[in-house]
Amino acid sequence: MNWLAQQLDNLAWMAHGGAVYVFAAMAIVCALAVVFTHNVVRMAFWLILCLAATAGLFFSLNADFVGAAQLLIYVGGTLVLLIFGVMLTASGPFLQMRTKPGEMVLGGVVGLALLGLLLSSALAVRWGERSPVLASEVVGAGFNPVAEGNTTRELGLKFLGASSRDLKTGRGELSAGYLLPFEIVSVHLLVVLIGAAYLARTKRRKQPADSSGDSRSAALSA
Amino acid sequence: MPAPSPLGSTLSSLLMIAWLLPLCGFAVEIFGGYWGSRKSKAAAYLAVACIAIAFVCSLSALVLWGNATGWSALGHHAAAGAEHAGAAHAGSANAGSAVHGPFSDTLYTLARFGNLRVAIDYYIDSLTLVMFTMVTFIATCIHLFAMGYMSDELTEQYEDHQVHVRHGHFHRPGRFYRFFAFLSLFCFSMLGLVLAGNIFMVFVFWELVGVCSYFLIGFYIERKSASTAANKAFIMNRVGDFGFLIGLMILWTHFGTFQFTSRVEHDGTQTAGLFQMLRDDHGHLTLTESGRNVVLSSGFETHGDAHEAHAHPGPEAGHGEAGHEAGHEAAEAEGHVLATEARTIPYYLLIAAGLGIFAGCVGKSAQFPLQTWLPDAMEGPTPVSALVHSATMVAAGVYLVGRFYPMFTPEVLLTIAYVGCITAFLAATIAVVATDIKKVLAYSTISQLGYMMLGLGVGGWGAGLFHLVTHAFFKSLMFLASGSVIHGCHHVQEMPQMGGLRKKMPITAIAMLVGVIAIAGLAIPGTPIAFSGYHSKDAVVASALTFSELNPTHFLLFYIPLAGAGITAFYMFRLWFYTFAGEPRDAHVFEHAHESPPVMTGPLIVLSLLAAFCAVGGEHGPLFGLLTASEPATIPHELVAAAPSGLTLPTHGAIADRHARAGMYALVIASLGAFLAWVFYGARWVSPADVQRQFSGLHRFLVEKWRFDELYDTLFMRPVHVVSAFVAGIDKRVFDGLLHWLAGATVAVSRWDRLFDEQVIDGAVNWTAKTVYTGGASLRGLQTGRLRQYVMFIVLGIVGIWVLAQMLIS
Amino acid sequence: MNPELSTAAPADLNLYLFVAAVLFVSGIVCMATKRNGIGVLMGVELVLNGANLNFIAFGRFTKLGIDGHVLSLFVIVLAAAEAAIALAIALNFYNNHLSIDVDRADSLSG
Amino acid sequence: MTPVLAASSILELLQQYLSPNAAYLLAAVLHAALVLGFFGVAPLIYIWLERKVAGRIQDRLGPTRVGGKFGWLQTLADGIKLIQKEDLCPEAADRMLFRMSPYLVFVASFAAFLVLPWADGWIAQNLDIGLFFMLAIMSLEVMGVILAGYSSGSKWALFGGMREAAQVVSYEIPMAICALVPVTAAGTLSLMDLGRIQSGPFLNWMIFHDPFCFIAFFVYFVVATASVKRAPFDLAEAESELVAGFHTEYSGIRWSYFFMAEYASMFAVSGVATALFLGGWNTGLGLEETVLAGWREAGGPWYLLANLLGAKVFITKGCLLVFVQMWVRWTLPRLRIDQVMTTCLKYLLPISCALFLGVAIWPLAVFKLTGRSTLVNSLKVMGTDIGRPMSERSFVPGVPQARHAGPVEAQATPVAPAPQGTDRAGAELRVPAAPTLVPAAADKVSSS
Repeated sequence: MNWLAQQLDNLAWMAHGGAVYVFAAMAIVCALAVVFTHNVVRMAFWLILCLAATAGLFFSLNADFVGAAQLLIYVGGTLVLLIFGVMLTASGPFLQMRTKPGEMVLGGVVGLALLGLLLSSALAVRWGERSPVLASEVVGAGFNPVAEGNTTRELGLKFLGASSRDLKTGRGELSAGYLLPFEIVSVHLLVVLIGAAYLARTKRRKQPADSSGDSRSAALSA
Repeated sequence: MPAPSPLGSTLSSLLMIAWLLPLCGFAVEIFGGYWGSRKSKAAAYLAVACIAIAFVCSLSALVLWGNATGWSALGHHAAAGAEHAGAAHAGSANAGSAVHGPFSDTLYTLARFGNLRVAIDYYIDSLTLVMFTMVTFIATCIHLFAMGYMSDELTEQYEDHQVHVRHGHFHRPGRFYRFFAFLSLFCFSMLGLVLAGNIFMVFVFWELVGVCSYFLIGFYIERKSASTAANKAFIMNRVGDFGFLIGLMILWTHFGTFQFTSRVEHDGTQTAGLFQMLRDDHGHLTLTESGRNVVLSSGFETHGDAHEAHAHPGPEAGHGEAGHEAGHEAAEAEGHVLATEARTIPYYLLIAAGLGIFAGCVGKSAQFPLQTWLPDAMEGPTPVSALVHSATMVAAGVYLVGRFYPMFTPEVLLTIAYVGCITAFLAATIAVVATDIKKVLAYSTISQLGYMMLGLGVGGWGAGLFHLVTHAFFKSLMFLASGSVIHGCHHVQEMPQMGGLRKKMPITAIAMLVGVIAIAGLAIPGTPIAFSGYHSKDAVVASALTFSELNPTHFLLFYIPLAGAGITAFYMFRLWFYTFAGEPRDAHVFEHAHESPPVMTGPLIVLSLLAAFCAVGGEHGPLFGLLTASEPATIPHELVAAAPSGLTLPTHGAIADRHARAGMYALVIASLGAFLAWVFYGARWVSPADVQRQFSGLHRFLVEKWRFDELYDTLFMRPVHVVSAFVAGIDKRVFDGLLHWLAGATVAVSRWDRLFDEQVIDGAVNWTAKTVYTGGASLRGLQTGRLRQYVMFIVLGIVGIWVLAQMLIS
Repeated sequence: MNPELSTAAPADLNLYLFVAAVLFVSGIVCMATKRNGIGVLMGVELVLNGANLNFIAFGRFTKLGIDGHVLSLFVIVLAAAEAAIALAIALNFYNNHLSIDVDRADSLSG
Repeated sequence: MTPVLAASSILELLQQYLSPNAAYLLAAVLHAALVLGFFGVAPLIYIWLERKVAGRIQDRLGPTRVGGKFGWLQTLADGIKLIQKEDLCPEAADRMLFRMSPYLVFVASFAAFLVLPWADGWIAQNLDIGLFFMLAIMSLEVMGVILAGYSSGSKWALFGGMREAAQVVSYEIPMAICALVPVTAAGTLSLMDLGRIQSGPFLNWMIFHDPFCFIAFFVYFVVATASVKRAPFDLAEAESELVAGFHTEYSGIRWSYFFMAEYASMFAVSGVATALFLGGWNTGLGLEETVLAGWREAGGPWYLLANLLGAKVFITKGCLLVFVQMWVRWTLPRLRIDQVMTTCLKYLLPISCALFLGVAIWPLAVFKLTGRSTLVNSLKVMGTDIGRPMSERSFVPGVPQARHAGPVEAQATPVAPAPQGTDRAGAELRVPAAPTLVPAAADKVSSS
């Protein structure tokens, strides 16, 4: 029984930690699939999975609100838009626009170089030593609800330029917060929506050439 | 001092109407005519109406004045003539000045410059009235005449036969309205000149008259001769006006005023006039002790004293020179006592001012040496010649001398007399050989103007102006008659082409004959049958005779005019015989000659009556009396020798004493001249051509007008040309050379500059641009426009930078 | 959630950085190789997600804290805006060229 | 009292026997299994119910043969038949996507059940952002539909997918905004907290909180019906035009996944409506703060009984709403696609925005007008204050409170003094002090 419990405990630990790895692997694989797929719809599908896996990584980082936002906005909104675009523009021969193998190779080489750059610079930093405030210290100190993954209220307070700890201790000074950027982004979004609607609207164009061609063909057929 | 009186205001109102009506007429005609039809005679009717109403107003004013004075002037002079009593005359003249003496006031003040006041003043005395009446009457006649004479301008297409353009004659729209507009403007100016109450206003209208003359001489502006003549007249007048301006400046500097006479202003103050400041009531100058300066009284202040001092002129008359000396001393003493600050004017400046004013008169009245413009002015239409250049405008100079008489010193008067004398003889001799009918009349005019000046200069104030009026009548008559001839002969003016025209145009011939007799001064001695010229010329000759006898040094002042009278008779009868008597010389001209229409002959008849009888009674007649009613007190009433000049001016009495003798001389000489003319041209006993050959040198000299034009050419034009050529040479050689050298140097420098600009600066810019262009062109290949490549570039760039950074760090 | 599991981080920062780098590079390569305009857009999304992942990870493991969440929220919102505009452009491009091949959008080439 | 009966949740029960990690893992598996069970059974019943309702509304009997008089087992039989059928894949289809998309739909639909609050404390995963997560997950379902429509290689399917995409993407917006109306009034996104807030008499339900919430419920219901593509908004599978819409080419078990997902989604949106507006698991008779609170206090089987009652109430409410959806389906004719879009974008969207604005302004306006934070002051109904300010209710959201895992809570919230026993303390026990984080007006008014 004890052994069983121990095994279960190990399994649980592995499952929990493994979930992170699963999400990470899924994100990586799906991202690569996006790169190497030629069919745009399939690319979109892989992208969905990739983004969903990323959302899972967010959840694993206790960023529940951002994760949900990722799901809602990216997966639910942006990708639907993307697929709209794919289906509106994908017709027959253009569905698969193959890249030349040379370009793929070149892109791959360059990508690898960039990856090397990023990884070597990111991993070169020993985060734990570099910054006195890392992992364990920060957790609980930065924002308490992280432990539970309840970031909604903290985010809201952050927009107002405060944190729950400041409010509780009563000595927090309110900073500017993110309200102004938030408002700017809102207005920006509105403008973008109107602009997109304007750009994508149906243009009623007269096509005298086509009509004349039609009439000619009609005459021929007659 | 004449306070504003009911009579004065009435007269001024009437004369104002007469003066300003032509101005209104001008304004309406010049604009209405421009916009209206070229074939309309409305302008002429308007002009005639204006000037006729002006004449009626002037005549009414004259009659009013006569009634107010009870026609005392006529009676008085008749008495004066009979008694030859200067004393009585002087007294009554002073006493009557309140009634008929000059009325003067300011109509409108134009501007004030310190003490100087520029205003429109009027000055009305009998001379003004007579001039107004005379001018308006003659103008009316000439307007009527011109309606006929200028009728060929009533067309849209007037063909000017004397202007030749490439295809025949010059065509232009008719200028009927313009002619009458300028006539109206001229009348306005002339009347303003006569009415003027200050010398500045005189100057303004003087110039205005000159401008009108310019317009009218240049009426046929397309003819080169006309435009040249207009320019000549204007420029010659400017020469005279220059002197006029100098005179004006001297007067203003020393007198501080322009107005002629003192008068009471509306606010009760009295202002002094030029005459009162210079002269006391007896016309005497007040000299300082040194005798070099003339004391200027402030007019009204010294008036009372002077009046008191000379309250009894009767005894003084007998004192002779001694009395005058005493009077002068007393006046000087008073001046010292009363006003230490009394202003003075140097005597020579007074002479200079007088000469300056007279210079203007010389120009305007075409006196020697500025006489050459008047014959050329005959280029204008004949009515213009009649009105402007014989009867009125040229008489303005004489009028001004008469009006400004108190300001002239004896030296000036002597100058005037000599100038007149020379002019009279000079012009008469030229007229003898002239063949153009209008030129003859023009020289005759100059000659007669010389007589007038002579009369004024030798002290015959009344005689000069008397001759002015009579001359105006008969000369306008003769010009109109000649105009009738020219009109009838279709603009032929050369007398050698005429002849026998009395058959074709009898009325014109008779009218011309009346004028000729009048100007020649013929009369039947012992009877009252005498034409106007006889009386007036007699008066002038008499004055000259008196003067020369009083001042024997100046005997020429009598003999030359006397000879001139004979020459006058000769050339005038020559004209008549040439034109109207004998056989026609040119059949073609004669064939087409015709009598003028009634609108032209009517004025002729009226004028011939006046020419014949206006001076009836001579110096005892009404006209002379009217004129001399306003005679200035300067005219001495006794034989005196003015101190500075040593001249003795004749008195009325002295002149009257010699009148009969002088008349006899003149009549004899004139008759001789007339007889000679008959001998040459009427009876043709002597061929003029023979005489002409005999005296060919003299003839040519006279035909060439005493070579005055050549003289002026030599005297003024050539030197000016030489100087100008010299200056031009300097300009061309030195200044132009300098400039050319500078320009060349600049060009050279600029060329180097340009090389520098092109090679260095442009080169640098172009090299930069080319380099940039080449670099851009080579880099252009990188800009494929492919989105994906750009991404690659970005990534490669980042990687490259990173690699570089790594290398640097390590 | 189990607090013990949460506080003890199941993986360290480097894992997330690695994943984020891979996402980022995949996005870049996607942008560099895809001829389809929408494919390029997907590449952009990948890049943004890589960045987001970094934000969140640093927020979790460093003092960045909740600010990282805020930033990534902004990124998400702006990515949505970008996607909308980009798709509108893509549609227009398709209307004009009857294709969505970005290689044909080279009118501005030098 | 056995530990089994004493535990208030599965996790708590397992923690008594296993290490925390293992307990957590096992609890998660059990939760998933339970939800999956419900997820599988509910459609069976609903499909049967649909047939019966349709029959009754159309004045016929519906299924009568299989499984007794009422055809109880009709759906089961159908399911067996579908499992037996060949799994066809059209030649023109994109095979991979064609096979994957039903799972995508299924997973999305299933995941939505994770945050449904069955009873107080009974929830698969109590997320702070429960509602947000729910909306996000439910929006994923449309991806599957679109991919299915696209990958089928058929125009009917493609048209259906396109319509679905347009419709769902549009209706998501007013749906989210309408859901935000009660959330704004309550001040929490957690569905569990929302349920707790609405305890007490039915006037405490959010639908009666203010006029905007009242209207928002109906708008939400309409929009939710559309978002799960139920008639009259079922344009994606309009039989008369598109044969069967996006699932035209599907057959067998894959086809049945779509249907399971559809009916499960019907319950999901209804459950959300229940949790948001209709009091969640609360009976609405005021029992929670009197009788049930005592049961909970008693613990053990009483506690279990109380929660069971709550779950029953919740499911009943959800089923009622599902019934209404069916009722509407068989009553109203189908709209045209343009009418559908017009309804959403021109009417429902502005209305929902106005409601959202209104509910945001409402407390301010009430305070300005009446000087109180609520319209009705201290109206006693059945011994309970109603219309009480949120801050004075028995449950106050936003305050880190002791959940049912007491010791863990204490460790998790070291800074805040843990209010002890708030939930089980019953109606008498209030939150000691108005917490500093409770926003704005209500707080100040109550303190003044």
